[in-house]
Amino acid sequence: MSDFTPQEMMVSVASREIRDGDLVFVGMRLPILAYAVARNSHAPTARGLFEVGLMRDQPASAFLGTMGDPPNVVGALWATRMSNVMALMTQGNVDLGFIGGAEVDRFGNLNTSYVGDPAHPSVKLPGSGGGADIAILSRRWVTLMTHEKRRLVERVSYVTSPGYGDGTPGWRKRNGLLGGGPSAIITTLGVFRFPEGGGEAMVESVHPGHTLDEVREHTGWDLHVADGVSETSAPTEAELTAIRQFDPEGFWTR
Amino acid sequence: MSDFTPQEMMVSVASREIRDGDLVFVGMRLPILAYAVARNSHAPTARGLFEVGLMRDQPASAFLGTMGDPPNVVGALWATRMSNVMALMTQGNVDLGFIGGAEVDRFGNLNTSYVGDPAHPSVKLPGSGGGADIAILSRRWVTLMTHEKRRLVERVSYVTSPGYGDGTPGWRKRNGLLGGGPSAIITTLGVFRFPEGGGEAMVESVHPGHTLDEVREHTGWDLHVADGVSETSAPTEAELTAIRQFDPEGFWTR
Amino acid sequence: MSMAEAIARFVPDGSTVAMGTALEALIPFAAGHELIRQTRRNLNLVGPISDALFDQLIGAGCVRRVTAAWLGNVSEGLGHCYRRACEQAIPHAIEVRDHSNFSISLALWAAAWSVPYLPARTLLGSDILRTNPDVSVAGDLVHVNAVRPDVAIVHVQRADAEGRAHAWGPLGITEEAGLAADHVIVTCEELVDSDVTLSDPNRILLPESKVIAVVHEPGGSHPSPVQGYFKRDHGVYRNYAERSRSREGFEAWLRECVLDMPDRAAYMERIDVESLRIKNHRPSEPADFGDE
Amino acid sequence: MSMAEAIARFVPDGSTVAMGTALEALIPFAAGHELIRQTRRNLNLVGPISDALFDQLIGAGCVRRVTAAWLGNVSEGLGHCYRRACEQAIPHAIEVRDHSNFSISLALWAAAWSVPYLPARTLLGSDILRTNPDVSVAGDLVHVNAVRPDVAIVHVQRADAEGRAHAWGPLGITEEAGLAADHVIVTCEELVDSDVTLSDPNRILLPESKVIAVVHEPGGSHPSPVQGYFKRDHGVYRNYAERSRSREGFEAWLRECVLDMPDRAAYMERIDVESLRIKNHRPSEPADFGDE
Repeated sequence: MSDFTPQEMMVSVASREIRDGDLVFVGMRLPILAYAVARNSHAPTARGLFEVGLMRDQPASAFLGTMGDPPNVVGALWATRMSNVMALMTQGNVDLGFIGGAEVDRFGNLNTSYVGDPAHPSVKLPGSGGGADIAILSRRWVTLMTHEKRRLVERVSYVTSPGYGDGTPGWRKRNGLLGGGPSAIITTLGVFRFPEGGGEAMVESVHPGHTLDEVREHTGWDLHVADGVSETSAPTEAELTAIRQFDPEGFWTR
Repeated sequence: MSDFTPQEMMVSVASREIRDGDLVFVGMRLPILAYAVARNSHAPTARGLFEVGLMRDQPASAFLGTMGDPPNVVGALWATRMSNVMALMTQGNVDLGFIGGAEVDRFGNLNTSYVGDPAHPSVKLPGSGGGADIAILSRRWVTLMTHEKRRLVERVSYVTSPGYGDGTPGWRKRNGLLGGGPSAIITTLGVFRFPEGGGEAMVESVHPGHTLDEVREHTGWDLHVADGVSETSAPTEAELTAIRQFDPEGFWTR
Repeated sequence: MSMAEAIARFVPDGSTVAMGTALEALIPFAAGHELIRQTRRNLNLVGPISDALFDQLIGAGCVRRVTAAWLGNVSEGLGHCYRRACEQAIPHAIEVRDHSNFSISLALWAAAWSVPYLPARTLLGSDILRTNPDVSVAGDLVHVNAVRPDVAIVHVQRADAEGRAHAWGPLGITEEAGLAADHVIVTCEELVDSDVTLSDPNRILLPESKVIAVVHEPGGSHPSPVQGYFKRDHGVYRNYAERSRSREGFEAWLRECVLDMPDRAAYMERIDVESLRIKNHRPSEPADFGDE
Repeated sequence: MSMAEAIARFVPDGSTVAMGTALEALIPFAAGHELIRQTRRNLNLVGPISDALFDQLIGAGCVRRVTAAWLGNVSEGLGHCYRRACEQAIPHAIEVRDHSNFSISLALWAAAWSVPYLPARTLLGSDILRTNPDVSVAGDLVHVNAVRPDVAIVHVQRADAEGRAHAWGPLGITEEAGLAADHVIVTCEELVDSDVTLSDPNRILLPESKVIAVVHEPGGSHPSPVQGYFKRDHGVYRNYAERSRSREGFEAWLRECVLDMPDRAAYMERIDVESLRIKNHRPSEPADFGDE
């Protein structure tokens, strides 16, 4: 088995979250690579949706620094307005969304807005972008994050993109959220999975070369571990080949 | 002075309602001819807006059976969605609108929906189309109608497109209507004008060859006549030439 | 897919169907006539204005409800079948949900964005508020309830087999109707290779994920016009207005022009296509989608 | 009209300005840099996401309020000037009205249609409802208040002198921003004859009645990409991220890349334009607008 970087591990795990036929709301960076990997392996009929206002089937043929880069428009199935793309998501047409986060808590709530008091933040983060929309409206979603104690926290100080709120059963339904909520948190150390219907993230697998203790040490909440927690299957040669084809200089994965 | 038809008289009067620089919400039939006449004479910088989703400056170069006919698209300044055209009208960008009507009352309310009980109408008329939108949102509007007692009625049985409602001062403002309301009713016999700020239609002029008694006889309400009611100035040669250029076979004007 | 198959599979009795969304152009008459031939019943027709097509479907007994801003014959006036249905319940009574052009557009945008209503500045002071339960006053705004078609049927200039449609000229409420609808049936003048449609993704009308059928149906919108392809056949509208004035006249027209026609090809054989075909071509200036 | 004149005449201090409405592409950097050179103050910047431009305007002290969904550097991460302004009031404090991408779009559609708000299915459960007074919960809906820009500045591929702009590629929230704005300033790669723009009225972005200025500014959106014209200059974003990390670094960058530049032409002379220029042309298939 060849070497791979933590980012490559995350991309291959993320690609496995994509099911064939899914309409995927693709974020930037690692998810765009995960989409490319999935399309080239187990999800040949998946389609991607981009908040700039694009639908695609084939991944772009050249490296993308952003979803608005010209190669992402060539071969697009639809170039339109953001509000039209969002319309599809409100209708439950988006099967899977990817959201990047700065902070996540055990109920899958994401903070990408403020660390500390929003009136006097210690850190001003960029904000929601389409994150809140995806978190609220897509059928299921996944977030990718570097595994650090300051990122995986007991409760986020500001909920930009809601997961399962306070974790009580039916929180999303009670608050009128149409989408299903987060299904997994993919980190540099392992994978957390949320139970059907929501609740608290449980450790599902630990990436090769890492241990459950390591995960526990770098997680800001009391870990719950799924029965039969396993080792994450390493990226396959095919996955690595695809990743390196779409990120030849390792812009995102080194 | 050459002969002219009642429709040609109406078109030339309607064209004089268009001021240079106006953005005109152009209806079908006679108004489309009025717009062409005005553009070719006193309103060379007027622009026309069509609910199909078009903006034009020059009138179409060929006869139009409908505003959706291909010649109306050639040279268009904007081909878009109806909701975008309506957006401009909600913002007060439309100076003048034209609305056809089956029935009008002395307060300028139009009925193009039902004669008799809407649940069991004696006549089902086609409906609003964009009429209600123009009546409510354009800065001022004009309606053109064959002058018959059954059309110019004391009160319309159904208000499709509101004028000045019950005629009480401030009715439009009280009911939240953004636009200014009707400024004139142009018929086959004469012209009714509404006072600034609204109220009841007054006879402003009678077309050549017709009399005030004739107008009174064919109007369903007690006529109020403006001081110094005059004879409508007949279509000029230039106006008739333009009309006949745009309606060569008299499809609308014979 | 053939028109007969598309209508049979995707437009059952009782469907809410949006048609004629580009107003006077690109009206899917061929699809409407196939609905008549298949004796579809209890349809809820949704559109802005309908230039003759809805009148024909009402006369043929396919319609239970009309949700529209205007229904008649644009160049000729009243819709005689519409009148008979509303005034004399011939062939049977129908329900009318009156809208304005703006309010029907907003009703579809509401459905597209999955909200129960959109607020609007139109219809204030109109009796439409009194007779249509789908619109109501709230202060100085009107709430326009969402209208969600089961299917939108759109005729376009060209499309590929995957459902990517290119339409041009004014589009009225076509985009919101397609986005609001659960599914879209595309009928087209030309069936083209995807190289053509994907060369201009900005002109692709709707997401292929909404499109369940693509029907290659040249002349499928006659007598309505198609920019770049066909002029409007004014005479046919006039003739229809005259013949539909009486119920008997309408039924003779229906038999002759719809029921006795096995399909659109047979219908088109009776049309003087050459006199309607647009011959002066005005190609748009290409846009450069180059990326590297 | 020159950029300097357009900005001087139509974007006074205190203006609410929409920019970057196509997200990562077609960002009007040249217009933004001219705002900085003219020391514009107290702007309310409106946009979906801003890839570096808003960060630059904040660092230069032009901004009082930001109404946006995301503000940073898309390929590099955080916006350092934005952080300094929010965390340390450097160069001064700014007000932030957080939105999501969907909610800022709806806020502009509300303004375009002259309604006080639009209902939406997004933001539910998000603390954005707590910190942004322009959005509020109403049952299981959110009311998104209208946001009306005084001016929207859009960079496009080509436009004519009358203000008819052709833009292509994904357009984000450009259409609603332009329709909501009182006025639109168009900056373009190519100034073309109206025969070009009118050959394709469906591609005309906004009504000319909204457009108050057309500025011919080749490279006016560098380092952001322009479909068919320029690739994205990733290195410039990375360099800006590094230099803007410290206030001193930002100020040196500002002097060198903006203040010491008399105009865009001078700026473009320092760019390796040839390495960014798109050379593989992919013309769209023309649409036939023939009418007779």
